[in-house]
Amino acid sequence: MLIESVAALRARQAELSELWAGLERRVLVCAGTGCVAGGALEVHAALTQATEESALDVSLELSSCADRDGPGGTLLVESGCHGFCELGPLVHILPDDILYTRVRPKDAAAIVEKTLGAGEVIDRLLYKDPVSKEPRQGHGEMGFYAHQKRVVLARCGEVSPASLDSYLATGGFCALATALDTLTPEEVLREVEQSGLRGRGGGGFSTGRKWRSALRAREARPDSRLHVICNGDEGDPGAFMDRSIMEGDPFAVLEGMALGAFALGSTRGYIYVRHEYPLAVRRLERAIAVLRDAGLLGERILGCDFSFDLELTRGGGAFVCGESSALMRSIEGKPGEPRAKYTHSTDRGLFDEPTVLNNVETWALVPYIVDHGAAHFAAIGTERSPGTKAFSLVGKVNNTGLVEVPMGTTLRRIIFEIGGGIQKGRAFKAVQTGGPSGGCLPAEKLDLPVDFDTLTAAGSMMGSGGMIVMDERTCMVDVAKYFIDFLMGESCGKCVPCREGLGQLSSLLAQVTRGEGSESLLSKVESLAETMELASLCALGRSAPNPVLSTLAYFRDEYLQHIEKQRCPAGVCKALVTYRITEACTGCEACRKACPVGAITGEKKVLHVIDDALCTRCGACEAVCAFDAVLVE
Amino acid sequence: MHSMQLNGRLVNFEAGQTLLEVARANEVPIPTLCHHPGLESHGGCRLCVVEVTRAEWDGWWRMVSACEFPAADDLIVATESERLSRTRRNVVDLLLARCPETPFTVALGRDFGLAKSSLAPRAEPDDCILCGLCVRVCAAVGAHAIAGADRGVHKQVGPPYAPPSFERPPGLAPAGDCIGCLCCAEICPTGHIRYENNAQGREIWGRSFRVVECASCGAPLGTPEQLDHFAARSGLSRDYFERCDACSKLDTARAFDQQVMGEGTS
Amino acid sequence: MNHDFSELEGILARYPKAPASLVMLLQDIQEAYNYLPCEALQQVADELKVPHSQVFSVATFYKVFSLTPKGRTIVRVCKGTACHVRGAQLITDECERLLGLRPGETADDLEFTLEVVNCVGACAMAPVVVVGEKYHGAVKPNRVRKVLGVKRC
Amino acid sequence: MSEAKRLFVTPGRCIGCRGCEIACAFAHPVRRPGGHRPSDQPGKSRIRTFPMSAERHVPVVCLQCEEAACQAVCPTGALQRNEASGAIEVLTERCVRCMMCVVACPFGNVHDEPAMREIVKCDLCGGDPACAKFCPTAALEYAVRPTRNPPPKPLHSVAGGTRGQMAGAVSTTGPSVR
Repeated sequence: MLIESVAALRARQAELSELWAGLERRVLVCAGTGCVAGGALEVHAALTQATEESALDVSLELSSCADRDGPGGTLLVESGCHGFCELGPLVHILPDDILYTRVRPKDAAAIVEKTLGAGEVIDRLLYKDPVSKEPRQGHGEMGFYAHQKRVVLARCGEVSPASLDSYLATGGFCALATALDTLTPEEVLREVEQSGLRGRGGGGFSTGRKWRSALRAREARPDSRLHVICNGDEGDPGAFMDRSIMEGDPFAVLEGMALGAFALGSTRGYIYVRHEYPLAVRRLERAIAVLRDAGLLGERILGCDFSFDLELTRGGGAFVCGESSALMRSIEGKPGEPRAKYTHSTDRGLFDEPTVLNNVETWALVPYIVDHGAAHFAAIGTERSPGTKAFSLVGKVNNTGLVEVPMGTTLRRIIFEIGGGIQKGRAFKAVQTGGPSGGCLPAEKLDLPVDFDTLTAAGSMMGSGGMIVMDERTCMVDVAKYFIDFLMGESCGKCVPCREGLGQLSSLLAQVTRGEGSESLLSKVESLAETMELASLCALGRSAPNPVLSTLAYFRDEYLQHIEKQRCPAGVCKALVTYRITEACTGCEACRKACPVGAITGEKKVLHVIDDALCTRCGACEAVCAFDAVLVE
Repeated sequence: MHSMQLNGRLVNFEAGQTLLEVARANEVPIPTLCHHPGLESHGGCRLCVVEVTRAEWDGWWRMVSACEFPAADDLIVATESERLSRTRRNVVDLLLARCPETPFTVALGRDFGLAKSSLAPRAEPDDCILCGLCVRVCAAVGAHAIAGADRGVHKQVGPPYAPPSFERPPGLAPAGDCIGCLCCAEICPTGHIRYENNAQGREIWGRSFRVVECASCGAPLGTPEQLDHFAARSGLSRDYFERCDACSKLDTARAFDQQVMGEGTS
Repeated sequence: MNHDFSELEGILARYPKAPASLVMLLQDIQEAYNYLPCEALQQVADELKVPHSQVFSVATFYKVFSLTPKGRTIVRVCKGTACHVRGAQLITDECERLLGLRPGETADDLEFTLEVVNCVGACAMAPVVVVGEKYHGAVKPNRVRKVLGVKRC
Repeated sequence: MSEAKRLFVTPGRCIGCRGCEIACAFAHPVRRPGGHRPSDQPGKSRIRTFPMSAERHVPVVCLQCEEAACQAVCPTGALQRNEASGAIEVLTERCVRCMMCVVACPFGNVHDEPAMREIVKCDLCGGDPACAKFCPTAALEYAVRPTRNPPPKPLHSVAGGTRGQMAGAVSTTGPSVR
């Protein structure tokens, strides 16, 4: 439906907000990648069917709630990621705040009949506190949600990402409307500058300053165009904030880009999404089509003198394309090889023209800033890192998922209060932030506030927001080698230090994991790392040694144990560990059945034995043993 | 006129010059490997790294490739330091591990005080150091016949649709866009690009070429593909390329002679 | 290999005939044919007026592209950090053993391709194996056989 | 510009002594590939005299065309005019020896020198051409205007008309009368 003017948009917003406010109840089935993998779409279908068979007044779209005589009724939709992916599929019922976890299609009938019909809570579907084992009814009772502050994720899990109506009903496009009828481009730009927003993609560069320099570059070259790009090539392993935002609130990303284009006088945008995120691609493509139909993208938006359109490019599976110059090469149809950034892409970027590139989270924050004002945003977080930051909290924590906290929140609070501590009551060892460019921080750094500058000073970095928690069973040498191997596969191969250096670092670290080498090997590692940091062409190579250097700095002893004592304290490095069954074995046969290579022998109720020659150290026996009788040493 | 500090000396430069150009103009040596003054800078070898800073940077500095970094007013550049020597030596060490037997890298290693690499040699070494000169010269000539394939440690250079990445379908000629000009082989510093060139013909990138001879003296001129390409690129008639420079010179002499004779009789 | 290239025309028509369409076009061709047939690459180069060497460069640079046919079922083991610390290597080893394939290899009968991929963004369910379109979370080594749906080999 | 010196060729005065060729060869000694210092060995002469009959000889040397084909086709910008001497010179360090200039010159005045792995052409010896100095009959003169009577025609005007079929095709060449 075409919205022809700003006034018409405001009228529609008012109408939809009223409908939204009048809803009696909202049932949100999480349709993020995690929950969909667990069968969320089937759950949604089953719930739809069950409601149709019931006498309940349930709509599947916000606009159809308007057809009834009075307001009210229940809205049942697939929403974006709720964040608590581990326990999916999730069904959240509002305003009752009942969160059902691990929902199966067969539970649909009970949910409709008991909860929606009779207002009863089904205990067995509730989340159980990992420590007390007590059921928790909803977000309000769960540490995971209670300690978060959701700004950029506010709509993720609250609305249907496919529905422009829901976006409008919850304040969407208010910012663009304000910009178009009351603000000048310069005022929008100044708002972003004053908010102190720093790029959420990793570098933490001031967004306002970036915009300003691109604008100056364009003014210096009047014949050039200015391009805006959204970097949705979230390549950091262990990070999925941007995926969740693109899947859960695609309109916010697009509105942010439109606002940026308005401020910068750009008419052309590109959104680059990695192809490994098919759901994000589909939802964004759909959202773009919907906005074109509504007149919110394209020529003369809302009848105003502002035209902006954008196109979606799928990445081809190259981590290096997260690097801005490589990403631009990729959009131009070339291999993603970076070029030296001695000239900034704000001057010469895409097609050699001034370009502003921000990541998904940064763009999605722009409408919030324009809506609420720079001062409001700057008041959140810390002085030098204002606002909130979304993290993907994963690894060996109890509550894994997507979280958003004000900048300056301590690592401890995120890991222990939101994350619920370490799995199986094991000891915390390290937290890895910043992906392959970041580092591992040990327990003594847990009280550091999380912001751009503090993490960098500690030898890691904010990065895009991946936060991987490691426990005593994680080997830090193995982790360092993991990152080096990852980067070795992702290096573009253009410059010598990165291409050759990663290969050499990998083989040196492999020696350590086999218990070979001596301390001189470590100094060789450090020397190579220095050369890569100083001399590599792009940020990938320059930051590649960080995981090695940070683990060497904080866990050097663990390296030495491998080299000097041929011991992997975490029991991970296969060449240095053996699996043995202790006296605690009850002869239950679980491990014997689990062993994929038949290396375990033993009769029922008799102590089992592992044949070391056959054992592949796959860990299956340890995983299934209920009596902690499998010892890794 | 612009000026900057180079190794503690104030030097002038012209807008648009790179640090390498300024250094060379002032006879300050900087080692290079992948650089060629006639080709676009690549910045791949990182041997030409130098340290740059500014007074207002408050002690902060960075290492940049001189072949790409634009000279700028009031920049403070150092081309020698212990850190730079260490970095350059490590870069050479890495290349020597990549090509342990290649005479070029062995000689380079000696220049940097390395009798042999301190690192593990590549399992199946060849002579390619991936400097990208061949690809850039091929692009400059306008053939675009070769390019990088794959990436990272697996990166290699060659014509498209070539093994070992996959089987070339039967019937598809190798190196289809190659014009046999041999520029890539000429420019290759390590001799990795093998070729044959004699009166009978040329062979490069697995493809054989005929050689066109001068219509009057029979001197070899080049491959038909090469001459076609030159004709297309220069907008000149193809006939034009059937004679060698010596015979063209003779033609010129004859033409002059007739002109002078003609004037004499008129 | 003989192929029906009738679909190719349609794919080529989707994008402007400009070099910037290259990556997108190859994505669509990969999707349609399960690999990038050489004949298609040549046609793309000619249509977009991009050097063949550049098309080949792009086709081999990005990991999503394959120049050889992939299996009917693609098994992707996630090697994201979260999956790694939760034992993805053990899962990979088990997949290799059961399928008799190394990562990146395709079975001779084109039944399976085994890939070890970068983070699929489902880190909370680590370790993750994606078989075809289906995501499997919290995979244990002894469950791999079931996840893959293969018999003992 | 009217006062700039040029190389004038007056074929009618040439006696075919080939002194110019020898002078040129010694003025451009061989530089071994990679060697920085020139050797004593004479290099390839960039000028040649051709006997047309027992009496008539024609020296041919680069015209330093105003819009030179060699310079236009060079992909690396290795051919540049030396504004002081007016000569188009080969900047050897920029040259990739693709041979395009060699075949593009309609007059055969750009040469490959395989022994030196270089492209060579007349550089007017940097502003003091040896050939002119050694020419005993002033068939070659490096001057603002010719010094003897009858005034010989400048080579440039001759060249334009003769190989017209070629020069016509070379839109970038067309040596012009000054």
